[in-house]
Amino acid sequence: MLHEWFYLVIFLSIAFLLPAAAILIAGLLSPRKTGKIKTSTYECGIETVGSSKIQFKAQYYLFGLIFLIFDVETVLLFPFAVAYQKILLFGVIEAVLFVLILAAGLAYAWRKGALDWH
Amino acid sequence: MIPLSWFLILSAILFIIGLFAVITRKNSIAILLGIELMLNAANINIITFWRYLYAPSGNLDGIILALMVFVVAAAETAVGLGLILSVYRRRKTVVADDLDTLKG
Amino acid sequence: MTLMQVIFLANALVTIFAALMMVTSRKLIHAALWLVLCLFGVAAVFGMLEASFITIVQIIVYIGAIAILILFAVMLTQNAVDDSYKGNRRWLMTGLVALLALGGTLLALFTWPKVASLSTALTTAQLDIGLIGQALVDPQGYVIPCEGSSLLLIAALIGAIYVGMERKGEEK
Amino acid sequence: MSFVADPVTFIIDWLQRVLGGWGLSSGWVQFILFALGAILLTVGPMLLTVGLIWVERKLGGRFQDRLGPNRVGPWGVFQTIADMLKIFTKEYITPIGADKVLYNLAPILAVGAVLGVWAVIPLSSTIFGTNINVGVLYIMAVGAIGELGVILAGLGSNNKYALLGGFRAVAQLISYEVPMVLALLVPVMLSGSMGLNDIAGAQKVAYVFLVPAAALVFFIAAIAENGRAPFDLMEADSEIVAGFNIEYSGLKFGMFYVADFLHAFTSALVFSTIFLGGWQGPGAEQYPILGFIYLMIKTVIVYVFLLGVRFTLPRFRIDQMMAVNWKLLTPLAMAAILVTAIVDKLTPGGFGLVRIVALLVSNVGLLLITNWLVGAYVRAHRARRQVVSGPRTVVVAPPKPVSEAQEVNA
Repeated sequence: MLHEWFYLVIFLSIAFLLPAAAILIAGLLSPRKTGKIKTSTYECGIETVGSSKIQFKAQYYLFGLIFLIFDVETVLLFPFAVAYQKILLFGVIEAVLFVLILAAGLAYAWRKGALDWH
Repeated sequence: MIPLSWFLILSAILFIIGLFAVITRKNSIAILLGIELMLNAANINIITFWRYLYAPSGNLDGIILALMVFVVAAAETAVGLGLILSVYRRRKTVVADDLDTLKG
Repeated sequence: MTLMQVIFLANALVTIFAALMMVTSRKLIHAALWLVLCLFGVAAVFGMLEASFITIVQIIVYIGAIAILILFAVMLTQNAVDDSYKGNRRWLMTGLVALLALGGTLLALFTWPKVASLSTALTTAQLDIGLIGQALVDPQGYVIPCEGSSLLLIAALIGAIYVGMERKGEEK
Repeated sequence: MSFVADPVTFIIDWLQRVLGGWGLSSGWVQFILFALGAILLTVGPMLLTVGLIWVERKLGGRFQDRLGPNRVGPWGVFQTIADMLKIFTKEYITPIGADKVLYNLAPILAVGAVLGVWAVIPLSSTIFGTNINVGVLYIMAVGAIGELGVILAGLGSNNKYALLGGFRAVAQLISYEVPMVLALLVPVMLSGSMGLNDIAGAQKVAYVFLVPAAALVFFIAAIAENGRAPFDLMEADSEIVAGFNIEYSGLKFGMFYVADFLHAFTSALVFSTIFLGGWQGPGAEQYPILGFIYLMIKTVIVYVFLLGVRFTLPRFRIDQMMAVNWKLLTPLAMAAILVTAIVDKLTPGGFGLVRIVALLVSNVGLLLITNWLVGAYVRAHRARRQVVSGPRTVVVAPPKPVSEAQEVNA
């Protein structure tokens, strides 16, 4: 069991080191002539207006929230899906109930208008 | 193999750091971060005891309890951040100390 | 000092360093990102404990969902004042209390007889995720917490939406 | 196993014997083989991306009735290599106030996340990176790391548009991860395991024919997760300059480019592994190299179809895109789970005709009902808007004396 995860650790470390090495090599090859104008933040060529901190609307939080709840729900459903072939109809009804309860949550969000992007 | 006590020491240290964060930070989102850390430390403990004492006998209490900790942590973060945002919208502050209107 | 123990110690150091940086970093965005690194460390600890399902759930739920939600919230409230822990006069006293608590826990730890036990290897049959699935749905097993958690999730969803949505009459 | 039938396992056994002969301990031999396999499975896709970029630009040209790159080399084959050399020597311009750590970490996370998926894909019945029993969830976890890369790009580059673009992109990515994960539940249910090898192995009949509803939801969500075609709000030029990668230049921008193209091919690979039976095919067990060829054929077909969608469909507005996800794909994915769970339990097991027909009919029925519901919703929506903007009859008032006119304007 552990050697599979050991392979993943090696694989992910190489997967992250490869682009890093490429960027480093490109860093050596590329010229380095920075200038005040060149490194100013790019805003379609005109001077930046106002500070870089802008006010976000609350819908970002709402979408993140609904994603979180449904992510946790799906993760709880995966063990059921793996054991699906060995479960009787009674167990399936329980999982269907689990999904329906959270479908009611989605219906509430839809009804309250939390799903619209203003 | 790794003796059991090492995992417990690690989770104790993480829990204490989380506790330290909750007490000293003023920003309520940072307090939430501290709570997340404490929940993680508890989760390490649960899985450690499951693995060392109950896994060979095929008992699954630890895994289910860890899953419940995930569910509770997700629900707590969702509602906690919702409250912080609505407080921020009305009071324009996130610092926990300013919210003292209930004080006598 | 076998290979596993070396890996565990390295991972523990990274996790504790990330947790400390999370507590002491001034900007909140950095605190959130140090927490993400700490969560990766904890996921690696679960991996070492051969709880493969919990490792993956930790990465998906904590790093994939909760950390992103926290980053969203940090961005939504970034115009508020950035706090720092130094200004807080309770800093020193809580530090002492924390160290005392840590010492107490470790002391209790070592006087407990079962602590020094070593782990026995798990057979692949025991690691099958299907067992968890059957347990979650089996009435003699854990049906109550499973259905209970769906109720908890829907309550959290409805509550957070109700609280989080902007009311019509509110000033922007 | 002879060399012809299964070259990779043959080489692995040969290497094992050679390294064993040199007196290395078995742990080190295992480590070296793992490292070699990992290097092959990461460098390979990176080089593959060079070809993918050329194929995509050439096919794009064909779809839009133009030539596509044809200057550098025959049919423009070396165009991508020329681009690569150019971008390797471009200067890195780091904006002032950019957070060094986040700014530089973002492209690495973006590419690393896409490469991570290749670790669990079973290229043939015997060649695969690793066979962890949580393969499907691992793909979701690596997708989450990719989203983290997008957020870091937005946060790190201290630019208002990058920040806004980054967060809009992440809002899209996390929204489309919900139907994707829900749709992945169905093949796991049918095959009884989360490991991609077992899913590919269990598909005597490709799951596309058993559960087309889940396959459709997964395909659409994969396109959106990749930020392509109708869902490419991320680098939509008309929306926010260039999305989160405004401030990037040189190879850092090139890395986002590579991640984008490789992600398209990887999504096609995952789709064909889970829904088209991966390496399954006549004679795939005896000759694993045949399995690899079957997998590549299926992936190229899905990839060309993905490009077809990309070059023909116009772009969604962001609120339409969110509406499609939350009001169409997520309910459809949930319905697909419920229908498959109940229908599969009522019909006898195995790949009997009854079970296949029952599942197929139920899923196609589900798709028809959804199609009808969407039509009804759109008609109702359009009817409501029609009333508001209907042709108003303008009453021409007789010319009023001056005093009354001022009063009207007051």
